[in-house]
Amino acid sequence: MSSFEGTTASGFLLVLAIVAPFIGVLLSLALGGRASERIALLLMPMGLGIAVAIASGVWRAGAALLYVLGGWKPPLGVVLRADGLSAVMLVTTAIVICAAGLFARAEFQVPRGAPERRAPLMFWTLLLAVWGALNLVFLSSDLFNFYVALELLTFAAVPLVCLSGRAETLAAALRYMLFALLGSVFYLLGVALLYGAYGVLDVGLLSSRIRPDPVAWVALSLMTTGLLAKTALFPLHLWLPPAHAGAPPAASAVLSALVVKGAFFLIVRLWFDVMPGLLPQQAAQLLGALGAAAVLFGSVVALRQARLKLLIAYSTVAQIGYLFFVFPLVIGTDVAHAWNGAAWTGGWMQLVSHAFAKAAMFLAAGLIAEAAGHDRIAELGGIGRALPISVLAFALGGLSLMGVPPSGGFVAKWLLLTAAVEAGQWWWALVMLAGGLLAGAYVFRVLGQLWGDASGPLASLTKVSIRREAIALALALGAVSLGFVSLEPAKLLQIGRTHAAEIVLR
Amino acid sequence: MTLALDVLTVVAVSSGAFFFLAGTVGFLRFPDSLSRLHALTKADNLGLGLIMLGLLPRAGGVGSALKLIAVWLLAQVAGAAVTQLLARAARTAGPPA
Amino acid sequence: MNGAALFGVIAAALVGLGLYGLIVHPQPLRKILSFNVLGSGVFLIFGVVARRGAGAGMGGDPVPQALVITGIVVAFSATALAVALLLRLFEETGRASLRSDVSNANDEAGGNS
Amino acid sequence: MTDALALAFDFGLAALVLIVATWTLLTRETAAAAVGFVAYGLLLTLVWMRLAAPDVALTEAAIGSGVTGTLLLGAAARLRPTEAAAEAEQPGKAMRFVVALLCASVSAGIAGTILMLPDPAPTLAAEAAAALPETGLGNAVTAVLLSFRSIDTLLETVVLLLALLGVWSLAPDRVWGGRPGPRDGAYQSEVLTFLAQILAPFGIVVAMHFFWIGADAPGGKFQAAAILAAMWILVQRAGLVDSPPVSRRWLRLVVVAGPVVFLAIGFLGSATAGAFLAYPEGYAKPLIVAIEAALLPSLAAALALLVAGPPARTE
Repeated sequence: MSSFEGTTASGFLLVLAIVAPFIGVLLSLALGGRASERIALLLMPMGLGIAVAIASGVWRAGAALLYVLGGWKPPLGVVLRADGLSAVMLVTTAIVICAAGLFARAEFQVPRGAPERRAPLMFWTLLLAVWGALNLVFLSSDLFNFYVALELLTFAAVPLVCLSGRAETLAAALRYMLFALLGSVFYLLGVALLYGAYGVLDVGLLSSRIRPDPVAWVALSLMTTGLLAKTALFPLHLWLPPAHAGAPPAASAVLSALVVKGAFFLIVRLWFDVMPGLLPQQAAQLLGALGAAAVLFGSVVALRQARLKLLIAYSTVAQIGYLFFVFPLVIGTDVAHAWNGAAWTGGWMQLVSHAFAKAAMFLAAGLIAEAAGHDRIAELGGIGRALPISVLAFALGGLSLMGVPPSGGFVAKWLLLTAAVEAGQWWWALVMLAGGLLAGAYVFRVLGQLWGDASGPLASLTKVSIRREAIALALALGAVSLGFVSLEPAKLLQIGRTHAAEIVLR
Repeated sequence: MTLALDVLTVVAVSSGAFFFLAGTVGFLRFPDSLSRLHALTKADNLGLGLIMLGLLPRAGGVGSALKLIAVWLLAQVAGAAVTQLLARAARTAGPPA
Repeated sequence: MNGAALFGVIAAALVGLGLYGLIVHPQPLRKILSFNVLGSGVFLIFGVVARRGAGAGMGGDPVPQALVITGIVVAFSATALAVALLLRLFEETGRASLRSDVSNANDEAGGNS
Repeated sequence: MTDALALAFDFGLAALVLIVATWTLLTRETAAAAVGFVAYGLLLTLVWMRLAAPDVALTEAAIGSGVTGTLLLGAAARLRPTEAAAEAEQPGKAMRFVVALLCASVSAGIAGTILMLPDPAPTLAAEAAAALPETGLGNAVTAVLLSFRSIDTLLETVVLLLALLGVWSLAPDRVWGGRPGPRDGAYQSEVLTFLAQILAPFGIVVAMHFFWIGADAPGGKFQAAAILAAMWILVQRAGLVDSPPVSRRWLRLVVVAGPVVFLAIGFLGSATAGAFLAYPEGYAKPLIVAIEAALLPSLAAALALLVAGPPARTE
């Protein structure tokens, strides 16, 4: 057996982060019934603990954690690698999943002695599957293993969309499935070409061998196109709003806050890890332009939505757009400051704060819809008086999306704005300001209605538990409080990037 | 001896291929489902048998030869059964438009 | 031109054919079928890459060949899930179309679960 | 075969593949297209043989063409009433032309890229050959799947299970826990029964053969599982047995047993061989065979259940 010096101390945590949720999936399927909820609730604190342990391991080591699977090093084998980005994503994911899980208990509880029901079994099992798949995306460093992770994510996410079985959610799920499949097959096509040209699949090995030749360009363009479809960047966003709006609230929160970011994370891996510094400015500008179009288009369409959940879903389309400003701005900055610059930190701050804010908003919207029996904005007048906590959670999440201080969204957008001005790419700054105004418009349009006068009798509202409202509020407060923390922990984002930075400098 | 076996292979495989060709032509040219099935099954069974026969001397061992014979038998059984089913379906559905 | 290069060109053509079917066919089942053709084209590219890497007494590089086996199983799983979704959609609505559901989602009583 | 003859054969095969693929995509009726797809899959099997990949050829024939074909044919039959309505949605000629142009340029770009790949090609064949003795296996593809990159295979079995969960999740609530597929004997006919009775035992023997030789020769659990699944589908369609209700505990255990054993042996590796999914020295082959043996029934059941579809009737 080959030597193991590649594996770092506490590297086994990486294996656990991936395998634990899938063990949960297997047990949940085997035992069924009440067990599925218990297994999920048991794994939630464990998974959170593992994520935090990995993050603190990365922080203390100041370097990436590695685990060589099966003792076979690349190129033949596969390694798991946790750098600062992985750590941030793991913790964010764990928090959102735990919140969504606790929130969903009311909807997917199985009473003692009752026969197994379909929806709870599926929800708990698939929630764990989404978690495992996301952790694999964040921890793998092998191009084909990424493909398997993407497929796991698709197969776990699609059934969540149509858990209710209503016809329109089935159509949405099918369309999501087709987009996702097309996306992964394009990604796989790129993998085939890269392997054909360089004979390795490991990200680290590939980055040391890859050259800016036509094969690499074609492969990376194909892979990026596929991943853009999965992350729903304009104009490949068509599948997202009906899919995210039709799922149960807890599932919508996970899909919108986390799942679409899995594909974005891989695009970052491709352009900043596999081929660091070689993204041409024109291509980066194109990605940024698509992001800008997404910001404007998503916000305008969100403004016109009649239903609350669709509005939130379109806002996801817009907020994903901001993430793509990272490409032109990081490429545009002075290479020595690529990883500690405002653009890099701002981009990840946007991702994390949007995850919390969007999850909070979907959960709050779920409670509002549950109480009112529908989510037609025009008929929700005055519901703010019946559900003050939920509406507050929605409002705080909305403030973060708008980028109003103090909030994580504000810090994120401020950093991106600064980076745009510094880089002399003022046009992104204009788009961001416009996007902020539009977000303000759609958030206040809803809030004006919810806090306004009652359009109908409020007595007919179904009661919702304060505990669930508190979960939504806690997530929203999380998004806001990101605006108060110092940027010191943001140094985590630089860990494990030295290798990449050297190549940028070359 | 080898020459004789080579000749057997060439002759048997060629005539097997010819029957396949004939069956396919029949399939394409005959007017309705039942006669098309008739053309296919007869010619293909014979064609496959002949090809199997031609390949037997080249099997290079009893095991491989048995496998060849098994392939032929399986194709016979499956072909016959599927043709039955198809014919029945064609008769209930009536002639195609 | 050798065999591997020839099948490489064929694989590229299959990718284009599958993509065309996926975009043009309105029936979801035809889209699923086209996706399978597209996928098989991608797998063939792996096969060509493997064949080009023949050596060390092997007819092809075993790594991409193994990846294809994984890929075929995944593609089958995807087909099964997509077909099941489609059949359920058909049972619910009597239609098998992706069109006009956007307006549906907007118009239908905005009920939540 | 001489080189020229081989190339001529390849050209013929390639042309046939393209013709059948085009026909499959363009033909009017979906059922006909599904039949075309099966034929296309069989031709691909030959291509895989020509690319010296017999393991893939077997997988393609069994799963890519066979089981997928069954699925598509069944769906096409069910969806026949929707054909006419769907055809009206076909985009116009100009649009199709634009799309065709786009796809042709994608193809041309990819083909050009493939022809530009470096010569001599980079390969891991030498590394795999050097590491092969450590696994005790004779088939390098099996070594990649179950030793070098076993994480992919482990997770792929989870993919299959998730697909199954996804399919089951589509059951209407009132029949949850029930049996998949149409009622007993919906397809019954004495011919089919006869075929099932003859073919099933034979198929099981063939599957076991493929499974057993997989460690050293082309074959393995996926191919064997697909044949077993096919036999199960045949026997069930013939009405000889009914598909089991999905709430049955034994069924759930059969489905998860394979991945569970795989994981357990993986953790055994981290305890005894220094890494998750590593095998203790000298025990690689028996452990790999154990994993494959555990996976075989799980995979076969998952494949058959995926074809059977979501629960459709109560017990």
